[in-house]
Amino acid sequence: MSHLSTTAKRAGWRFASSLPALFGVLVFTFLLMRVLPGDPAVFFASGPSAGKEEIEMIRKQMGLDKPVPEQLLRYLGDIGSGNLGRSLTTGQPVLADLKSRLPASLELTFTALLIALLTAIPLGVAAALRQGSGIDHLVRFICALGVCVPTFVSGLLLIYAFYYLLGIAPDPTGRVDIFTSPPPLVTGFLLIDFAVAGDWEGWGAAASQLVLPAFTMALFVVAPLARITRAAMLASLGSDFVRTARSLGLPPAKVVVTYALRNALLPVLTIAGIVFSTMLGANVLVEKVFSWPGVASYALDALLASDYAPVQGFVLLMASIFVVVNLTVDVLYGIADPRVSVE
Amino acid sequence: MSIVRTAALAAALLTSTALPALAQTRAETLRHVTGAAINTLDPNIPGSTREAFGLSLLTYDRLLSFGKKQLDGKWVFDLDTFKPELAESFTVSPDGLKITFKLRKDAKFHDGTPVTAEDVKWSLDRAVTANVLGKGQLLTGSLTSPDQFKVVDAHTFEVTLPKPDKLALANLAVVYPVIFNSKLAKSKATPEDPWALAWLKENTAGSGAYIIESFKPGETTILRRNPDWNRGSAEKPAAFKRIITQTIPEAATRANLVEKGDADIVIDLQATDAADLEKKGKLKVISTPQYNSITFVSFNNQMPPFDKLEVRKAIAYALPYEDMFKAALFGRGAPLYGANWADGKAPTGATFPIPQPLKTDLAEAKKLLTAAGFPDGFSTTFSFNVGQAGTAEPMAALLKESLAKIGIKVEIQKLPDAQMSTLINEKKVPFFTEGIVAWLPSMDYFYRNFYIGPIRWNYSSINDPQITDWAQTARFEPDMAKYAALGKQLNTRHFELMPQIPLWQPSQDAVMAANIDGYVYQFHRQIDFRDLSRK
Amino acid sequence: MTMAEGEPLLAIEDLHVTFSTRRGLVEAVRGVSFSVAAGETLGVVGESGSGKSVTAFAVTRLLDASGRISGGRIRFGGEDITKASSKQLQRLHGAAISMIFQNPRGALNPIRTVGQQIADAIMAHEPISAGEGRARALDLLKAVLIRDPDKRLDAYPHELSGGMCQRVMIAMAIACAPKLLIADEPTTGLDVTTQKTVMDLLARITAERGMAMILITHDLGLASRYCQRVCVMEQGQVVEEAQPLSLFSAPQHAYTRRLVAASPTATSTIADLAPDAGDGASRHCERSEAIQGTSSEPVWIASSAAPPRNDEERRAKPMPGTPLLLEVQNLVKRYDRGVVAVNDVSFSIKAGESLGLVGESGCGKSTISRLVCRLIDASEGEILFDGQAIGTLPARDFHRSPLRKDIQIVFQDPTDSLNPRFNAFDCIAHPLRRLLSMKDGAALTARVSECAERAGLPSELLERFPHQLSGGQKARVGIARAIACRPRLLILDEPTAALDVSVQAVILQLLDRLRREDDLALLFVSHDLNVVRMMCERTVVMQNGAIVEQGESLALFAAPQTDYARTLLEAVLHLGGPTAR
Amino acid sequence: MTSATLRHTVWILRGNPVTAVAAAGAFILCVLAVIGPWIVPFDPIASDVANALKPPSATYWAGTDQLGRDVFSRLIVAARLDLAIAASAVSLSFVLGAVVGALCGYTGGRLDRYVGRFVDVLMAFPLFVLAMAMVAALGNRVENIVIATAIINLPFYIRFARAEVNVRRNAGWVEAARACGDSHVSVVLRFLLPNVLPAMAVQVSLNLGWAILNAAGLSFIGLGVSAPTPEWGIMVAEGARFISTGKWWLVAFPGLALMLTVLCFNLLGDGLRDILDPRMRT
Repeated sequence: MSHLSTTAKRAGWRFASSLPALFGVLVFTFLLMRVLPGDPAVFFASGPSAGKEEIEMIRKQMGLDKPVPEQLLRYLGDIGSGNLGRSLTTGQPVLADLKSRLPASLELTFTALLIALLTAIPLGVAAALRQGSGIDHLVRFICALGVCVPTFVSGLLLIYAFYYLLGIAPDPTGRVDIFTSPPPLVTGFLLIDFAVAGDWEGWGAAASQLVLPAFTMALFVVAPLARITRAAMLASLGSDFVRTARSLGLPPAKVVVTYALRNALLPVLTIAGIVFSTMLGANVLVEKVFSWPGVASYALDALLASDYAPVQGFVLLMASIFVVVNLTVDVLYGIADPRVSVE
Repeated sequence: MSIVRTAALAAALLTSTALPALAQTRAETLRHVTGAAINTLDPNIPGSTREAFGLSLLTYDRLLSFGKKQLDGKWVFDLDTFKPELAESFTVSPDGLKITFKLRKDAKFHDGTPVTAEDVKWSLDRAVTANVLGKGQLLTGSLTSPDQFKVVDAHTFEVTLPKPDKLALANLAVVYPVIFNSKLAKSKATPEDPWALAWLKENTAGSGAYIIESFKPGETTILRRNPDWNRGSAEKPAAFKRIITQTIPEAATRANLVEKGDADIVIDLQATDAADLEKKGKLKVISTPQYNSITFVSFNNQMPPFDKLEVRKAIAYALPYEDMFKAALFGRGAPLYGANWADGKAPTGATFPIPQPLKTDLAEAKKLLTAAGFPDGFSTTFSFNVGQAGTAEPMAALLKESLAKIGIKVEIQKLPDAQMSTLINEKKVPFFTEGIVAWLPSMDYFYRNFYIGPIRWNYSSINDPQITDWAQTARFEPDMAKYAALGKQLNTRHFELMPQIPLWQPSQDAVMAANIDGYVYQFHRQIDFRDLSRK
Repeated sequence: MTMAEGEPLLAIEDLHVTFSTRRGLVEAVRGVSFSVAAGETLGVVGESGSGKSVTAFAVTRLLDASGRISGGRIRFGGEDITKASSKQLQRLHGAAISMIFQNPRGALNPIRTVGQQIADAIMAHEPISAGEGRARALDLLKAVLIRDPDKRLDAYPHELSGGMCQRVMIAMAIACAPKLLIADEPTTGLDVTTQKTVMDLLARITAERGMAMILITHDLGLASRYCQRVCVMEQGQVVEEAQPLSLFSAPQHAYTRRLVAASPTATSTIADLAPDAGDGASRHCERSEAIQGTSSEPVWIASSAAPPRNDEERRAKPMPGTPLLLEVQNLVKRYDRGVVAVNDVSFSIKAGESLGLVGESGCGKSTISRLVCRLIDASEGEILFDGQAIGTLPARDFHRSPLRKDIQIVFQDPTDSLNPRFNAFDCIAHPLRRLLSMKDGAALTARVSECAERAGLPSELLERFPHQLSGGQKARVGIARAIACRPRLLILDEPTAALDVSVQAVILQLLDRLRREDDLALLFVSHDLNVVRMMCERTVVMQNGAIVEQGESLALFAAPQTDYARTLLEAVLHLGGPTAR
Repeated sequence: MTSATLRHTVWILRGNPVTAVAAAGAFILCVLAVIGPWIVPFDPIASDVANALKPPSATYWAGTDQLGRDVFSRLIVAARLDLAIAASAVSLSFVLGAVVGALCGYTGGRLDRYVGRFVDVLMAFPLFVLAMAMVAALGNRVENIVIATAIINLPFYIRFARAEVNVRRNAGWVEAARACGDSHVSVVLRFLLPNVLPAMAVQVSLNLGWAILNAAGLSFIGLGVSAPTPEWGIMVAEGARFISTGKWWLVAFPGLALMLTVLCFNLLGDGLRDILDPRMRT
């Protein structure tokens, strides 16, 4: 099909045009970090005599003694060679830290998005099919409720209820029960790795750890997804082509799914992409509350310690993921909607 | 990077050979949760966290370690007694200038190499030469140069001092002078990095009671027992076969974990959780006032209006001590206010800090403020760092409320930790709260490190010639009576000048399963897992 | 399905349809009865809001959720559709009754290929495989005369033209050989030439396959040409039913008479359009309710003073020597990516003259109106107004030009051309405030009232917002605004395209009167040849951005010189029976 | 016109009880924000350590906190600050975003491209982390929280206004305005902006809630408003520390206040669309 190649071309163009934005993010973050009033050298210097000398030593070690433009150039050069610097908080190279932590964040976010979509789409469709009915109002209300509780509160309450009081959930201490041996590293996604290793007990352990944090995150994004599903579904149910389908006697299920829902999913796809990138960056608090060893909580700790490198690395990573997600959405959209290639 | 790989490799090996080990009874494993993270395996690396210090005591041995003593029924470390670790015994020459260590002959590093005096020499040379944290610390015990360290024979080692120094031995028991496997370390050294700083940061080369099984910074550290280690009190390996340290940032979750029995021990709970768990009575709660620490409200003595003694005193009279202690700490700690000095002089000089005769007296405060030339008060900011918000925030609110009563308008400023450190270092914060800890809590050590000169830890920026003079004299005063007399003068002057207002020594609340034994409050405020056992 | 001998295929008896709206129940169809015999083509004619589409949707039970059949029966093949279950209806749809809609592109699923959609239609009623479905779809595409049917099978609707989409729609509708086809305004929105081919196709297919058809349209010409019988609907009722010939030659009902009169024919004049209109002072309620729209205000028509009967005299050419008001020379407009919208166009208008600009959609006529109005800049060429070159001042700055008030424009869609947040008064006052710097006060109020009066807008409507006005009223506001500053050139960009014929009739009369009163020059852009012929002395025919023919209207329409103009003219439908070609 | 608007509003509210309740809630909130300090039973800042951590009772309707301050009084007083932060942050980004977005949407071209790039950069940031970093960099004072919140909202408003204006830029009434002598700028400011405002008002209402949550999140990680100023986010964050010890009222009531407020604004947002859109009026 020719529109696939057009889609590919479009995606390529989109990618190329997003590079300046990435560069902008890079520079902006760098400068913002330099504006932070905390001096990491001082923060990390300790010892009774930690005087000028020791602080200077750390400053030199971090390259902070150079003028800012030079630091920026060095930083850009380092990034070009794949070196994101070293975290003072964990003592590891930022790249290694991000690499080992990103799967955790991605796994959590994917699961949360999946939960959110599986909840939001049926809710939105139900609300649209029975517009103005009790179901519609209920869905609207549930969605409004979901977005008005801060994630850290819902997270803590869920832990309190399901772990502390009921004892159903496993201890909220990371990705997998500490006494379960981790699977051999393949993808870093525990659910996949356990499955590959055929260790279903471990899979269960990892899955049960995922439920609460993923649910906490999902709670917050069900609303926008359900809202857009409902609106898009209303639009396509009221559209001429659905009327056509009805007038031709197509089975109701076919009308709703193949004609209405498939068209309605296009805007949902776009929003889902945006939701995914925001979730990934905004799950700081969820990761914090659930001791989830992800990239966001890593960046938060670094930020509070004025530890530049991890924060810069994190922002760059998030921006790149944002670009990749946008691209993916573009490509999917191009596949799903033949009209795109004409524009 | 390599440690991660090693750990992964170790884990991979373990899955085949040590699966039974993983399935080891829960009883032989100790699960410890903490809010902080370990960031290096070598405590000497600038930037090491307190948790990294804690870890180093398990993976490395030193020549000696502190003894323990009971303080109000709680076991705490004792600055004045030592027990040998790698040293079998030690002798101090009569003139106090020479310390000779006899090393254990059965001690081996993790790779099986025997520990020799060469290793000790290399390690101590490194601590005083390389760009490491140990350098600054060891100089407080007159240990400054490799020339002071001499290998007598393979198992005899000698330290010479320029002057008899009471803190020389103590300095060898802190975390920095750990003994490295010098052969291994040297093999990893490079011309640019002769002390193998880079390699040791991510690898261990020690002889300690535990071996690192996996190390994920900011997540988990798993230690396995070194079966050959026998430097403990009972000359046998540590009691727990495995120690798991997990980072759980949320304090409330840590409390839940230990209460549910999922974690065995935790020492960084919020006061409220500790109090609650103590009340429930299911767990063992050992609450030790951190006798080597002070939480204070400090002024920058060089910045107006706090350069005026009356202003400082006025504020000291205006603080609602009892309320602050109750609201911020839930009464968990040892107050440093409310003493009664009969003659206006410090009752003792052998130790610092001691409770001071401070009490809330707003009338007096108002009078002093008027005397200082501020009858209508003034405006200032009061700072604390985000990391301490749990206790500092309520404290600050009470302080603000109380000072408002004498006309001082306070704006509360909560700063991220790094910012606060920077500002304090630049001596730009006029009025704030902080806490200090001395590993070696002798009276003169406190004064020398926190109240003299332009050093970073002189939070109050006090520069009193008399304090400086007395403190330096006390350092080398061998006569304990004279030492105490100097201390009495210092303590009195410290109160009179009121450079900062000591509030209390917060408790370290160690909450553990009821069957855990052997907890001792340590100088570095971490748990020495080698002492712990399960009944 | 059994059917008694002699019983019509579809019989509607006393049908009532009620909508529940925010203002309560509104009855859109009020006792409609008619029948369609097998193989017969019935036209249902009416203006917007007459209930003709609602009736069609009631027959197929595809009314909106808010609509409901509140009375009457619809017998199809002997069974009452109003009582059919949704299962029964689903079997009926497509297989027995099919519909064709207006806006064919929107009626097709945008993300499904044409072939799949046709196959869906077949497979809804016949248990065939996907492969068979595809083969059948191909046959159907051939049947509706689509070029390259094999390729089109895998095309998406957006890749096809409007006419092609409508053919696909027809293919889907006839896929399961229904007995009745309901075509709801099937050609609205299509170009005249396409309209003709689509209608011809429909007529042929229904004839070949013996299908009955209900053709719902606002276009009397269309109905007269393709239907055997025509029902005229007004306000939810059938007011007249007859053979087309007798209906149009001798309409019985007053409404039908008015409708017939308002529909332009090859020979009608402006004056003929509303013959029974009284004098300027009398206004009468022309239709009382718009049922489906948001507005239900009565439409007031202020008709002009009795026009002179002598058409030729009125249309006197400007005196020789009248100066040229507008001169357009070699105008070119290129857009990005090399699209040439207007290619080397030259024409002129004398003061007081009326020039028609006709062509199909996309021919560049709207671009010219905006170029002349100085809303956009030309790429090349000159525009002289009153001898001054106005093209030199960029469109961005033209609002400062003293000539701004001399060139005004009336837009196609009256709804779209009014700021939703301005009431009628503000709309009309806007140019006065801006261009004549009039301040709020009695003078401004008087001037606005005067303009409204001249445009036939009752002053009590001045307080209303656009959404509270009917289409005709909005058109009047737009005209009042355009004449407020007493321009010398008025550009009319399809001013009546969105209006019903009866409203179009009075608006055209109004424009004609204003022109004569103010000695306005008009640039009348339209796709409707009949209207241009009536309104303009000279006509310019455009195609693909260029002028193909221009000349005196009468001459041009009588004897077009170019093939294109001839095709255009031939596609124009005129009133009369199917035989009145 | 105003009476018509009022009548229309009342009519909409009658037909839409949820919106009516939300509007009433929002109104009560605003009233509380104004008169709060004068009607509360206790001084929201005065401590009373003897009465610390008391559960809800007839005296202390929502219990007391760590310093013995009345939680109920603090909740009421906090309304002002929370609404002020949210409202000023949102209006800042709203005004800026609307004007810039409208100009971009109308003119297209170079300005549009440059602003588009800037928006891309902003959007590519993990927004909460950006807000954190800005507050950390500028200092955690109220005005900086407002600025940070405004900046991370900005791209949405720019995009929204741009899209809304873009679909209208070729509308007949826009060209008509130009034919009536309006310049491009005046068309944007006097014609297009007022027309896109209703749609944006919905966004504003939804965003208000979000801005409050954002401030609460900042408080949770310690970058919020300083003590002892009552603020819901910080109260929730402080209260969260007491969940494990069963002092539920410390987190429940501020959480509820936060929730109801956000809920009010969200539901109001939906309703607002109907009220402000004149086309819905009949």
